[in-house]
Order: sequence, then structure tokens, then C-alpha cells
Amino acid sequence: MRMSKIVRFGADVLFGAIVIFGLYVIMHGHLTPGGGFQGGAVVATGAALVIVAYSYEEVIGMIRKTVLMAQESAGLVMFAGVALIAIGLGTTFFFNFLANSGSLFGMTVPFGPNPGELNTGGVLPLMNIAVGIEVWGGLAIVILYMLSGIGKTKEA
Amino acid sequence: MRKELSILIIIIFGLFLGLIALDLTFGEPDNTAMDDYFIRNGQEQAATNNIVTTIVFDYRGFDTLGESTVLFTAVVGVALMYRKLVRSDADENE
Amino acid sequence: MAFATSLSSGFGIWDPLLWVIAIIIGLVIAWLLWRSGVSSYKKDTEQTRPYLSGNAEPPKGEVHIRAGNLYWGFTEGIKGYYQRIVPLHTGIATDYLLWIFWVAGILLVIVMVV
Amino acid sequence: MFWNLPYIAVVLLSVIGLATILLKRNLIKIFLGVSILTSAVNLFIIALGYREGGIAPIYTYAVSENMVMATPQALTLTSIVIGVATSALMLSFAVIIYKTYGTVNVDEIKELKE
Amino acid sequence: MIPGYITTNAPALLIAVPLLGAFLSPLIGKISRDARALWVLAVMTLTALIGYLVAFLVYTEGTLLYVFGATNATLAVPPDSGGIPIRIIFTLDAMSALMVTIAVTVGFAVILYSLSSDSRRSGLEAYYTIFLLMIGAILGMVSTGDLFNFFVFLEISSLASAGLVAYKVEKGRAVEAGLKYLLVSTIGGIFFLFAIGILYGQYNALNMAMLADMIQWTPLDKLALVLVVAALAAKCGAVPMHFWTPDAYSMAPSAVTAMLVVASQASLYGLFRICFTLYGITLNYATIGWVIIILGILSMIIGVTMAIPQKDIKRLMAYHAVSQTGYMLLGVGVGLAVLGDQALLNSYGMTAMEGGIFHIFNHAMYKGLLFLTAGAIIYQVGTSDLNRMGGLGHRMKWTMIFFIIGALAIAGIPPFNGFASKFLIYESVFAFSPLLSIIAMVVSILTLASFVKVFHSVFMGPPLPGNEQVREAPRTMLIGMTILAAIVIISGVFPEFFVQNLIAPAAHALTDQAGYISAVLGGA
Amino acid sequence: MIETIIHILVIAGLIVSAVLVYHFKDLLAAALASGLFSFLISLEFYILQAPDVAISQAAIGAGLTTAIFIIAIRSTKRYEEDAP
Amino acid sequence: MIAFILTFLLSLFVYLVLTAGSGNIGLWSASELTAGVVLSLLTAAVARNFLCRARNYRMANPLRFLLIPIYVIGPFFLEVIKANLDVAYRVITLRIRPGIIRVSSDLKSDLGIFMLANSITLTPGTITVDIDEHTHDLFIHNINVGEGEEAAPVIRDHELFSIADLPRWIRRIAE
Amino acid sequence: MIAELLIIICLAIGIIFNSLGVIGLLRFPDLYTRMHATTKATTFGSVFTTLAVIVYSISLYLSTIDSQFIVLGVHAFIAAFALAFTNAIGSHAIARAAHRSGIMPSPAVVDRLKEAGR
Amino acid sequence: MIDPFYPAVLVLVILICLCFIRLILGPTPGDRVVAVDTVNTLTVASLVILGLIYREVIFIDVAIVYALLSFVSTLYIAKYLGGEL
Repeated sequence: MRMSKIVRFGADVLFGAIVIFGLYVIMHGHLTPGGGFQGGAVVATGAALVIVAYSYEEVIGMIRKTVLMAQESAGLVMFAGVALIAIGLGTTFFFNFLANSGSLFGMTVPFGPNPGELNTGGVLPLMNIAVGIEVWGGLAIVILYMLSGIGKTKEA
Repeated sequence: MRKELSILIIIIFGLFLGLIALDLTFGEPDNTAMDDYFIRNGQEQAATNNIVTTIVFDYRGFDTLGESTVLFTAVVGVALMYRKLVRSDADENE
Repeated sequence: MAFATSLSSGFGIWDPLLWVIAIIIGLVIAWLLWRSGVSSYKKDTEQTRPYLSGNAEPPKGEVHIRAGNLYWGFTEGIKGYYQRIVPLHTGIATDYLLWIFWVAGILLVIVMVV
Repeated sequence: MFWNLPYIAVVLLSVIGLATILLKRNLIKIFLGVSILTSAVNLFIIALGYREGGIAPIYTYAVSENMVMATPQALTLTSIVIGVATSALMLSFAVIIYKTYGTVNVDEIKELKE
Repeated sequence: MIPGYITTNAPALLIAVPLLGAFLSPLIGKISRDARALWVLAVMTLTALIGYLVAFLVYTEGTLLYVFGATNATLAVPPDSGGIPIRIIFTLDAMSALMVTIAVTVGFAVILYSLSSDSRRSGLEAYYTIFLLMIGAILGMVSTGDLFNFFVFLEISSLASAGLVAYKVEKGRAVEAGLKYLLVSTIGGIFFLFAIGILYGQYNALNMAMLADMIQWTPLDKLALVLVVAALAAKCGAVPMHFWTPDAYSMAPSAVTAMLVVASQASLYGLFRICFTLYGITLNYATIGWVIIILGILSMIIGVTMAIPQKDIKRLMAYHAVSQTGYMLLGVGVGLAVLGDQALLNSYGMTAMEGGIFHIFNHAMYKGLLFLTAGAIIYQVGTSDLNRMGGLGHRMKWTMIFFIIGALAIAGIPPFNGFASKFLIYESVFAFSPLLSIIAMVVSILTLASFVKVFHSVFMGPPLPGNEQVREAPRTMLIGMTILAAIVIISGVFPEFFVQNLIAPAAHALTDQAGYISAVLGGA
Repeated sequence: MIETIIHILVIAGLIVSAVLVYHFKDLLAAALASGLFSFLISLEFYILQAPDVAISQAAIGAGLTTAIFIIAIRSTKRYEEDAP
Repeated sequence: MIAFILTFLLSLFVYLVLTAGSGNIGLWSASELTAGVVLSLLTAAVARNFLCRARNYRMANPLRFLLIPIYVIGPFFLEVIKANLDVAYRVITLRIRPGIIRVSSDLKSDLGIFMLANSITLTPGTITVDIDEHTHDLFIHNINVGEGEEAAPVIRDHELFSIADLPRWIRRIAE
Repeated sequence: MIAELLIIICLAIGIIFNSLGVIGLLRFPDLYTRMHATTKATTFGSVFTTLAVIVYSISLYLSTIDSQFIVLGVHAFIAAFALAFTNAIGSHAIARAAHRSGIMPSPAVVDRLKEAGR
Repeated sequence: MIDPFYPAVLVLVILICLCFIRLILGPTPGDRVVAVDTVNTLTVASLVILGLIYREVIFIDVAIVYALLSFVSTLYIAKYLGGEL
């Protein structure tokens, strides 16, 4: 069943905030504490918040399992793909080929205390995004699947 | 009988794990060579301020692939558990 | 590798090819023995039917010894052993874990003390 | 200065986790024990990397002469995710078992034995 | 012939290909059944090819290194790090190559078999996904040279195996078996992580070669060793931690069971790797050696005696798996017990280790074959109860032949491969301690006896009512079995070839700790 | 000095909440205590200068794991039987 | 579409607040601004159906947003202080007279009800216990029910607040 | 100087109200009254302690023009805001759930919700 | 100027420990949830102050995560208690 109207409205409002905050955590993984896992977990918790505020039947109308599953696969493929590109470039698996290259995410960082700049880190932000997408999908779908088991009696 | 055995083994384990509290000193690790290397060079090599992220995705990136795979495995496993059973599942009584 | 098929253990040598040849010879002998039998003997005729004091032969499905009855004597012979071992397999998950912990504990004592 | 306090906590937490696993009979409770044990190990690994007076291994505005070790934190991240994955799978097993057996008591889940 | 970048990156591709295939297979599984089957088969074939390539490279060129994320794949120690390997390093020596060979061979056969044996069930895209993940995890376990990486792959293989064991959800007993397996694995994983923490805290290294270079046998090292041995022995099913084995093996789908054998052998590999390579020369040989020998002897005796009265065909075979694990532990344990004494090692220790390692190879093949035949029988008969089978010999000729091959091999009857490895074990262990050798032989006889029982009750006698509709198993299942049976026969008829070219390098690689260290760290 | 006292208090709370997980017969309360345990261990990670791990533990351990446990408790039974 | 844009703007606002102080285009660096736009678009794609579920775009008016901080800092904060002093007094003396009363309000929109309920929860010795989904009547646990108040079946919302008329403010913002 | 005074005042208010909240949690007779103590007093107190941090960051920003103090203040503000927002919703949910699960306010002069039959 | 924060965080942690009393005593699960909720609130406050004490700006992110997510588990428990899950 759904929770009361207040909780539902609060969840709706907070979901957006949590998503943008989770994406912030993912994007700034190489500058501040956080990263793909943490940010993905934050967003997935946001999804859990929406799931708890509404009933299961309503939720599966809003959040689709197949989309989440595809998201998870896509994140992982992107992660492994970024790592594989390095082989294509003639270096090793998981080589950070973008770091200090000057292109996207390729700014150099001087040694020592500094606030950091988003446009650094090489492939690390890409991997953060990939892992974030994967963890988001994975943890949200776990909760959805576990909810689907409630109240279902044994079949056949 | 089982309860006594359990309590006994818990006590034995507690005693032996107490070794880690005796032998290691908190706050002053013995060897720090590898981590010193990370802290010294991580920022410039990977152009990253967060050394933890550098280790997670660059120096030990392969672990992270494995870790994501663990999550993926668990998710697919949970999906397998809650899948909708079809008729042929029940027919086959292997 | 003078003899490609022989396996040396440092104490002796075993040659599977010789064994295969021996098996083939044995098979040939068996075949010869089989050839020397009565050729008029046919299956599914009166010849094959055993004589059980004039009683009718029970259907084969009933005289087939099921798996549960095989080695009855063996299990009966070391019944005391089985009575000790089988109850250890309780099927309870925490008992499995308890066994692991105990093995680890005993190993700890052995390794630490010795 | 801390008298190895986190290590003592690790030992105590491990003992409590083990006790929950071995002495409790409810599956969910056992899983809670497993998660406590996992957290204890995580705490252990994090405590290994602490250096007295160190700051977090992130270069920011803060002056950094002495950073705590970063590898344990990376390992623990992995370990936490593995922990939640294991919990999810184990709990879904428990749910399915409850549906079939009607119980989550470990002592009654022993269809497979001997 | 083969492009250079593939040979250079083969160790990485060995893991990347099955994992990537697994990540994509839920999506491809949505397209159609045939696409899914083709995809799985293609991924597995590619994996197998890369696996053979890797093994070939290792056997011809020696230990293979792969440094993840470095500019140079084989430069383990960066010049500016002061002699410390900082990245994850795959270290494939001959032992790893042997395990890779086993895993990809059995994996390929099993996937072929599984394509038709499980085709009637639901949730297949998830099933194949987890299957590929499991193969990837096993390959990772056997090829990694990093402790924490080993732990990660151990966890993947645990979760994947547990998911597959519980695949037949409609039967609560399968889930029960999966749960037990998962609990044991989780505790094992926690132990392992604890050990990693202890080692890391003392030496600040995770690379096995680096740790092996620095290790000192302090009390904490002893604690770590015990935790690792307990965890991995539990994972590979040594008595008295074998209780999960019959449960999991009997309830899993047969194809999975054949793969579970390989998974537990990968744990066994980890056990040997840590005892020999990580601790190696500092180890208190005789103690740990005897511990492993005693575990082995217990496994042999209890496994086989528990197998004899079993009524379920797969449960019986599972107990035999426990018993055969005992042989491997015995053989390698004898090697470990005499590791410090070079003379003894040369006179019989090496032979014992060769026997044990050859037995790993053989066991994976014939036990896989036996489980596949059992799966074929169950697939056709619809029950796994031996009491309800009978007279299948005429209807399932090929299955019967494969079963005979497997049964004779596991019982150590020449000319199959089981005899070859047992021969090595008997002879060398007799020199170590005659009693152990005699126990091994008696266990072998009992094994034969129990397989005679299975053979009699499944294939002999008149067809029982209810079995009239039984036909021969589908063709892909037979192909899978044929591959394994062919290997069983070939390695039985030409054992010396295998021992010389595959096994002896592996045994030497295990005992050669200094070689391992210098391969990674460069110069001893 | 004050940091040491804080550290001691957090660890004491950690152990107390672990004991509570052991002690509660009501699984809901046990799951609650487990969530609290996660929060406190996250605070401990924070004190040990591991903010990455603290975020991870806060989000995963305290948020999601508790949720999963509660769903599982809802699917099974709430009260633990008395041990035999 | 309006929902998309609204969500986009709001999330961009949140992102910019989060990353304030990162550079020198105003307070932000160029890369942060780019990332903010991209991420906000993503958020808008994901969350547009959540934030504007009621399809009530009255809040799209920026003036109403300006009212919220004023409301929070002004009357609301005063009420909060008073409520806390009240709670402090009751914690020390334990002089309580609790009861659940029914409060009716003529607020219709979700946001209005939400703000009222949260204001009630945070302010004057009251907690929103339940809400009637149809009539939007709130059931409120009051720590100190006034003498004679328990007799009234329904009380009006503004009777709860003594310093400022919060419902009127909320009405101005949300209705 | 003023900033220091403000910080101390804010911290003192925060600590006092937090303490009152916890004392109320321990002293009050039933769930709903306890919730009054925790929701209002601890939220208020925590917001005030956070306010102290914000004041600190503002004062330091004004003396040293360093953008890290903007980040500090803004993030602390967001934390406080999120705290107030979520606490209100959370305590409403708890109160509702408690009432639905049959925990009635034990000293209560009136219970309209029960009379409403919900 | 940072000195007054030290005793503040100490008091907050002591208050967290005091909440355990209600957690242990709490006759109903509802009381326990309230206690845990209080701990969450206090933890966020102490996290913010601790972040200041460690002079690490970025540590405040952890507090935001706490504040945003701590109540999700509370909601789950509340939903279960209310019999709506």
C-alpha cells in the first residue's frame, strides 16, 4: 500500500534532490569523497525512497525492471569497454589513457594541496559514471525484486 | 551439546583474534612503502585529487571490475530467485 | 621419452599400452571361448528359462535387486561406524559452520603451539 | 594513545558476530550476524591504514604532511559492496525457503542430510 | 599468425571476454533463444581459445605476467617505486596454466551439454549469465597473483555458484542447498578477508610474490595461514567441512555440478598456492603438511563410506567427489610435508605432488563426465532415485558407455586416467608412509564397489515400470560428454605425455617459490 | 584528548548496538539495531579519516541493507522463536 | 515538457549550490557549469514525473519561491523557537495534557498540505499523525490540548498557531 | 569577536536543545510525547549547531577570501536543510505507523483519529 | 575560534550514547525507531562539526548523505509497522 500523502509528496520532491546529489557525488568522485559506488548507492536509495512511498503496483508503473537491468548491463559494459579501449590503443587493460592528455578529463594536476578541477582524472570520471549507472540499476532492482516476493504464495 | 561447543569455539576464536590487538599497534603501521608511493605519485599519475579513487579505479581497477561483477552476479541471482516460473519448470522433476 | 606411453613414478613403470594389449588378448580369448559354445542356444526360448522346482518364474522386475539393497552386508558389517558417522550429517547450516570453526580452532591450536 | 582501541572493538565485534551466527536459530538473525562480522573485518582493515594524526587521503585545501593509508579504504569499499550483494542473495534465499518450508528456523531446514 | 597485441593481452582477455559476454547476455537473451545460445557458445569458444593460447604461452615461454593498467604489461615493478609491485598482477605459471586448461575444457563441454539439458526451463538468460560469470571467476581465481583480487574472484564464484545451485527454485531443497553453500562460502570469504587484512597490516603488500618475499612466520602470519587454510579447505569440500558438498552437488543442475567441481578445485588451487608460494619456505612444513594429509585421509575414508549407502545418484557421486579431493590433498600434502628436505622431495615428494596435481586434472574430467551422464539419465528418467531406475542399458547405450568410462576412471582401473594419477600417489606415498598408501588403495576399491552398485542399478536388469519412454540423450549433451570421455581415455593411454608436459611443470612451479618471486619482482 | 573520548564512546556504542542485535528477539528491532550499528560504524570510519568508506557505509549499509532486511522480515516472520 | 524544464531548473539550482566556490565564472568554473547542465538534463529525464506529479504548475512562478525563504526565516522560525521553548518547559516539568485532535484546513494543493503538515510537525507542540486523503483534514497529536479544546470535533488550522498565521502564508505561497 | 560570540551562542543553544530532546526522549511517558521532544528539539538543536558552523565559515570567508569556506557554509546549510526536511517527514511517518499499529497515546484527553475509525 | 566545537561534539556523542537507553528500554518498536531517528539527527550534527574540526571541507558531503538517506530506513520500518509494506 502507499504511504500517506505527505510522505509521497516529500518522496517526490526529495527524489529529484537525491538524484542530482548522487550525480554530484558520482561526478566529483575524483575530487571529493565519493565516486561511482557511493553515488550509485545514493541514487538507488532515492529509488528506494520512491518505492517505499508508493505501493508496489504503482512503482512498477514508474520504474521498470527491464530499464534498470539494461542500465546495469550498460554500465558494466561501459566500464569494461573503457578498460578495453586501452588495449585497442596498444596499452594494457585498465590503462588510464586519458590522464594528462589534455583532452576530455585530461587536465594535469600539480602535486600538493589544491582544490581540484572537474576536468581532470582521465578515464576515472568515465569509470565513475559507468559504475554509478551500474550500481544505481543494480541496487534499485534488488529492492524491486525483493518487494515482488512479498505476499506471493508458493506456486505449482 | 551444540551450545557448549559453540560457546567454547567462540571463546577460542576471541582469544586468538586478540592477538591482532596485541601484536599490531594502532596508528603506527609497520610498513607503509606501497601506500606512500600511492600518496606521493597518485595525484600526478592519474591527475586525481582523491587518492582513494585513484586506487579504486586506476591502480586496482581490476578489483573494481570484479566488485561490480559481484554486484551484478548478486542481482542476476536475485532475479533468478524471483523469476516467474513457467509450466515446464514444474514438469521437469529432476 | 624413449617409450612414449610408459608412466614412471620413480619406483616403477607402468605402461598403459601393454595393458591395452593384455585386455585385447583377454577379449580375444573370451571371444574364442564364446565361439566354442553351443550354437543352437537361443535367447527367449525354453532353453533359457530356469527351472525353479516347477514354479513359475517371477517377472524380472521383481527379482531385480534395487540399489537400496545392494551392499546390505557391508553396511551391516560396519554398522557401528555408520551409526557414528551418519548422525554427524545433521543437515543444519549452522552445524556446518560450527565444524568449520572447530577445524579452524584446532588448527590454530596446532599451528600456534607446535 | 588509543590503546589499540579499534582492534579491541574488532575482536569484540567478531565475537558478537560469531555468537549471533552460531547461537541464534533464526536465519535472518544469522544474516545479521554475518553482516556484523563483515563490518568487523571492514573496521579492521580501515584501522590498519590509520596513521596517528593523519588526514584523509584526498588532496584539497588542507595541508597534508601526513595522510592515512588509502589502499585499505579502497579494499573496504569493495568489501562493503560484496557484503551487500551477499546479504541480498542470502535474504532472497531465506524468503524462498520460507515460502516452501514455512519456517526460517535453521533447525528445521534440514531436508537434505546424510 | 596471432596478432601480437592478443598474445600480449591474452591474460586480460581471458577474464574480460567471459565477463563481457556475461554482461551482455541478459540483453541478448531478450532477442531470441537461438541468439542467446549462439552468443553463449561463441563467448565460451572464444574464452576456450584464449585459455589454450594462454596455456600454450605459459608452457612454452615460462611464467606469464600481466600488469593491469601499467604502460608496459610485463613490467611488474615500476622503476620509481623502489621495488614494490603496486598494481594488480596476473602471474600465470604452469600450475595456473593447468588450471586454466581444465576450466576452459570442462567449461566448454559443459556449456555444450547445458544448451540442451536445461533448455526446457525458465530464466535461462540469467542462468547463462551466471554460468559465464562463474567460468570467468574461476579463470580469475587461478590466474591472479594478487591476494585481494583472489578474494574478489572467490566471492564472484561463491555467489555465482550459489545462484546456480538454487536454480531450481520450485524445489525448496535446491534453495536450501544454495543457502548452505552460500553461508559456508561467506564465512570462508570473511576468513579470507581477515587473513588478507592481517598480512596487509604487517607487510603493506597484497601481491603474493611481494608477500612471499617479506613473510616471516610471526604469530599473526600463523593466524592468517590458519584462517586461509580453513576457508579454502571448506570451499573445496574437505572433511570435516564437506557437509555442503553433497547438498549442493545433488541439487544443482547437472551441468552446474560439473562446473562446481572445477570451482572447488580452483579453491584447492588457492590453498596450494598460498601454502606453497605465499608461505613456502617459511612454512612449518611438517605440521601443515600433516594437517593437509589428515584432512585428505579423512576426506577419502568418510567420503567413500558415506557414498556407499546413498540412494540418490548425484549425492553418491558428490560423496565420491569429496573422497577424490582427499587424494589430491594427500598427494600434495605429502609434497608439502617434505618440502624442506630436498633429498626426500626429489626421491618421492615430487612424484606425490605430480600425482596429486594430475589427479586434479583427471578428477575434473571424469567427475565432470560422470555428473553429465547422471544428468543425462535424470533428464530422461525424471528422477534421481537409484531405486527407481533400472534396465536403462539398452535404451541409453552411449550414456552407458560414457558412464563405464567415467566409473572405471574414478575407480582407478587401467587404462583410464584415474589409474595413472593414483599409481603415482600410491607409489610415492608408500615411500612416505605405507599406511597412507594402503588406505588410499582400500578407498579406491570401495569406490569401484559403489560404482558397480550404480552401474548395476541404473543400467542392468529389466526395465522398471515407468521407464518405458526413456530414449537416448539429445545430441549436444552427447557431444559434451564425448569431449570429456575422449580426454579421459587419451590421458589414460598416454599418461606420460601429460605428466611430462603438463603436470611436472606445474608441480615444479608450485615448489619453486624463488622462481615465482623472481618472475614478479625481477631478480630474487 | 576529547577526540579519544569521542572515539571511545563511539566504539562503546558500536559494541552496545551489536549486542543489541544479538539480544533482540523482535527481528524488526534487531534490524533497527543493525541499521544503527551501520550508522555508528560509518561514524567510526569518519573518525578514522575514511570519508569514502563512510559515505559508502551510510548509503549502502544503513539505507539499503536495512531496507532489504525489513522487506525480508516482512516476507518471513517477525519474531524469532525461543531457542530450544 | 513544463515538468521537464522545471525539474531541470531546480536540479541545476541545487547543483550550482552544491558546487559553489569552485571557480571564477561567478562562483563556478566552466567545467562545473557544463557538467551541471548535463547532469540536470539527466536528472530531469529521470525525475520529471516525480517532481511534478500533480501537474500543478502554480509553483513555476519564481515569486512564490522567493516567498519560501521569507516564510522560513520569518514567521516559521519564530514559531519554531516558541515551540521549542514550550517543549523545553514540558520536558523539564512534565506538565503535559496530550491528545489527538482533528484540524481542518482549506488548503487543496499537495504542496500546501505538505508544508502545513511539516510546519505543524516542527512547530507548536504538535505532530501530524495522519491525514484524511479526501478532505485533507489533519489529525494532530497535541502535547498540550487546551482546556475545552477536546470537546470541539474539528478546529481550524490557524487556531493552532499563536504568533503568526502560518496557514495564511502557506496559502499565499502554494495556492 | 562577534562571530566567536555568535558561534558560542549557537552551539550552546544547539547543545541545550539537543540535550533537552534526549532527556525528553528518556522522560516522557509515551511514544507521541517522546516524539515531540525528539522531532522538535533535536532538529532545532542540530540546525543550530550547523548554524554555528555556517557562522564560522562566513566569518572566515569575510576575513580570508578563500572559496573553501563558501563550500563549507553552503554544504553545511544543505545538510541542515535536508535534516529539517527529512526529519519532519520521518516523524510523521513514524507517528502514523505507530497509530496504525495500535500504539495509542496512553495519557490522552482525546483521540479523534481513533474515533474516526482509522 | 575552533575550540568551542570540541566540547560540543563531545556532548553530542554523549547524547547519542544516552539514546541507547531508550533503544534498550523502548517497550514498543515505535519507541526504538524514535530513538534511532534521534541518533541519526545527532549524528548529522556531530558529523558536520567533526568535519570542521578535521579542517576538511569535503567531509560535509558525508553529512549530507546521512541527512538525506538516514530516513529511508526509518520510512521502511514505519511502513512495516503500519502494516502497509
